[in-house]
Amino acid sequence: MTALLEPGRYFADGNFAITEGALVGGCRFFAGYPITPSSEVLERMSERLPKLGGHFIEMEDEIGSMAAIIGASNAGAKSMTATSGPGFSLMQENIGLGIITETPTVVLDEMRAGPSTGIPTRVGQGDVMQTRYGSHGDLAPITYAPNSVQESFDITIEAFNSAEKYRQPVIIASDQVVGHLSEVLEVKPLEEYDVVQRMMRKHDDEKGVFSYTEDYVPMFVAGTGFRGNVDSLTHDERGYPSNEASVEKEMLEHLLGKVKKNEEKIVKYEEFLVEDAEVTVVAYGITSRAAKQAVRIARKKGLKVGLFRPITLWPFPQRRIEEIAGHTREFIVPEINYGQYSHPIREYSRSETREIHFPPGAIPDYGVILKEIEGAFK
Amino acid sequence: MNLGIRMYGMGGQGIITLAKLVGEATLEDGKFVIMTEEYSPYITGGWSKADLVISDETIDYPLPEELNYLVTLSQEGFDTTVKELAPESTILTEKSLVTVPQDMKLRSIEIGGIEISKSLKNPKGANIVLMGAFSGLTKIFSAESGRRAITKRFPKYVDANIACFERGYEEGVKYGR
Amino acid sequence: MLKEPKISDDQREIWREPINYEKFFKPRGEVHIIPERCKECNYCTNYCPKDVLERSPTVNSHGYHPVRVRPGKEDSCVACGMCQTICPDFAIFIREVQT
Amino acid sequence: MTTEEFHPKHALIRDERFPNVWCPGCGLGILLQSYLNAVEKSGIPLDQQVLVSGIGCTARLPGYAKFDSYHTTHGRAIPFATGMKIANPELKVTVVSGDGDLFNIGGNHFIHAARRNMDLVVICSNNFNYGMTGGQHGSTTPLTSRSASTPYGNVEPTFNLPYLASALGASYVSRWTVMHPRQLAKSIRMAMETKGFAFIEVLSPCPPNFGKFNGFGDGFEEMEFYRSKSTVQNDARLEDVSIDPFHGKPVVLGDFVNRKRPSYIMLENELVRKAMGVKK
Repeated sequence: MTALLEPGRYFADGNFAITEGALVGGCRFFAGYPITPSSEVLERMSERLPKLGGHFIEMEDEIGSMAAIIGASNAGAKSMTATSGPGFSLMQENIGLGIITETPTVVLDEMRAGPSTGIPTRVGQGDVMQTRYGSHGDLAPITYAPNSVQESFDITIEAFNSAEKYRQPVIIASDQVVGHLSEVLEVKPLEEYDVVQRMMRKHDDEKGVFSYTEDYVPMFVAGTGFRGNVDSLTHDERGYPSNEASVEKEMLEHLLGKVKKNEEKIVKYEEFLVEDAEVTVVAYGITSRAAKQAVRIARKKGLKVGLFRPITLWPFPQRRIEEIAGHTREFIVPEINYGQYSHPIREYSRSETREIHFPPGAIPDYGVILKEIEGAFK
Repeated sequence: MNLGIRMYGMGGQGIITLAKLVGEATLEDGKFVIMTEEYSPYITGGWSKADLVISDETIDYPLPEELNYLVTLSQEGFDTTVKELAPESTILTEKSLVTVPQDMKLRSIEIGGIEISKSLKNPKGANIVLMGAFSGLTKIFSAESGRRAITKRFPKYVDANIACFERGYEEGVKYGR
Repeated sequence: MLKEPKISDDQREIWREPINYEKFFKPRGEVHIIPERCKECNYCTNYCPKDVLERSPTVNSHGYHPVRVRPGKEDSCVACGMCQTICPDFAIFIREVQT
Repeated sequence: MTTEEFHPKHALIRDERFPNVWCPGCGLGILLQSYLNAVEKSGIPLDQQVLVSGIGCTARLPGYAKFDSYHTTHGRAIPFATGMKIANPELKVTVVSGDGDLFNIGGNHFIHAARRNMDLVVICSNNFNYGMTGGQHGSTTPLTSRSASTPYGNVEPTFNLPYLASALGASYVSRWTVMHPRQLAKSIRMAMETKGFAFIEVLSPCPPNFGKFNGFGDGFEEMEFYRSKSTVQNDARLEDVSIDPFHGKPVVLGDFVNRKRPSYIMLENELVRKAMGVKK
């Protein structure tokens, strides 16, 4: 069997890193539909998966891709798809299917300029709220936003782990720049990576398909003799559909609760000079790298500014933002969109929040962020 | 040290490959490097370009502060980028495709990459000739690292490409300072 | 030359071919009904070749008149199983009994 | 007569969920019966049987069968099943869904699965309308017939499903009605033995909607009408088998296609073995 990526240093791009990270994370099934700028993930998967005894299929569309990876996961394979905005829109319904059927899987949404077809080859960050509220009904999504090639690799492994731990589709909201920029990728020996293996239900388990009293129950997988029913309708613990509001309440509180209760374990962020910051910049993905540059220069000018970078966009790093709001009088949220993540920041910080709207299509100019920082100190 | 390099060409000339090889070789030499790429929506016939930032420290912002080098295989690349170059910059062009104006203030070196690659019976290797020339000229990465990067990337066509690289290197060294 | 009659595979499966008919007993069936499941669609009453079944005058908890064996026809079922195969609600089945 | 709780299919159904949701006279229970009969006869281990459905009345069927069953989203049963089958080729995956689910919203997935010759059994219960939402017209509603959304009669030509499936290269294609439960069961068994894409169209009544709108008193009457128009013709020219019983056209039934073509799973397995460097 051809091995996974050899340990070492690579000059690689984000798409390469995500693909190889997924394979380390245990991905053995990929279904997708080509779309700029994530197509390289699909192409590389088509070459790599068969060598590892995995399976690759190029589906007829993104709707089918999302359905196929949920199907594959229910048949026991760790699965993934990769897309960009237009495809991600098409996947929303079946992301909801993954949520209600508690099926682990990973979805890469490499954000590009929108709306609609937008500029396929250029960056955007306009899907941030779609990763949160895109699928109908209440849900508690887990979304990661890597900002480097190294993090693209590491976070994909973590995304697979989270998918297994919390049994739901996990989204990686990368962007066109991170997907396509090349820089160093250091790969450690395989045994140094924690990979969560799927916990499977035993066929003689007396319990139902789901459990609403435990956060985690091992998953039943087709063909193992469990003979259970998995339903996209609101269902009870046996997996049987129900029209009762009480069952909906029980199920939904479990689906939301398993993420909410483990928020502290899931939430990840990086901070740069935040401790004493009077003004805090909040930025994610490629924008965070421009923001870091701006913060660095502003500090040299004596301005007490810090950078908070959410790595998990969702669940929202609520507790930490509230804490920072204790000593920060103002937040600045630069994004490659017209104001999305700024809303929860404003809501949870209850502080003055400036928005910087970078139009999709280009890497943000850090000078603009710097000017805004300076403005906040005037 | 913080250098900005732009590579520019037409789709199909292997500009992105060239930039990746330069990046890979520079990384081999223990430096930090980041590369962003951009291309027109047309698969062939359009333009493509890559910007590299090379530094001794980790790099946050992926775009160059200023451009110190331009490597171009197209006139368009020359015309659009020349205005953006920092003073004291160096330009490396493909002789047969780019005409450098007489009154050019910046240092510019013309290499006949296409001709050389054809003479070495590797007509697709013009970008590799320029890679060699860039190494010889700037010493930003060593010839050894360049060879290693090529070997890694083209395991099936090592010899033909190394030949191009080395001829390019010889040309570049002539102009080296 | 005599031609063999054309019989398709599925016809073979359905047909009973009585060989030495005299030597065999006529099969007898015992009708089992799960009245709570019956929705009085009448498929079985229409399909029974011996006209054994009819709607009962009583209703089940869903308000349907479940089928029952027509009085006087208790011994008429020949265990063909058609009612069982055609019942959409799994409400009727036949056990063959030895006479 | 005795009343007894244990139906012979007791072990194959989720008894506790009966009576089922279907209307009196609906044919879906008969389809379920036929499926179970086929499963019993097929000899395929019960633990390998998987049922996948989309959304609609038919899509509720897997929930009543005691196998690994998956009720997915509208129109997406085939890609879901495709993922399952590829991830674990040991499974015998059957998609059972309605005409609206498989051919209107899910039409694209159907044509691609058939083209790939994906190793699935796809059973389409065709009742000529959208039953669950109240009997609106769909791509299988016969010309001039009434529905909740064609009050003046339908003007759209219909899909000819066996012709479509056959043109796409399906390995097995047949059509029956729920009034042919034994032929249907046999057909499902043959589909399960098929390597590649097997498609079965099953005509079924919709008593409160399509049936009512078109003057049928109950499900039995509607089915008797189709049956009276039906002819079994295994070698029918599939171009001619579109359904139009209201204008005197016969309803042609039969096992139309049964051919050998390399299946997707077969070819993909070969590809994976080659990529892994496994020698034959």
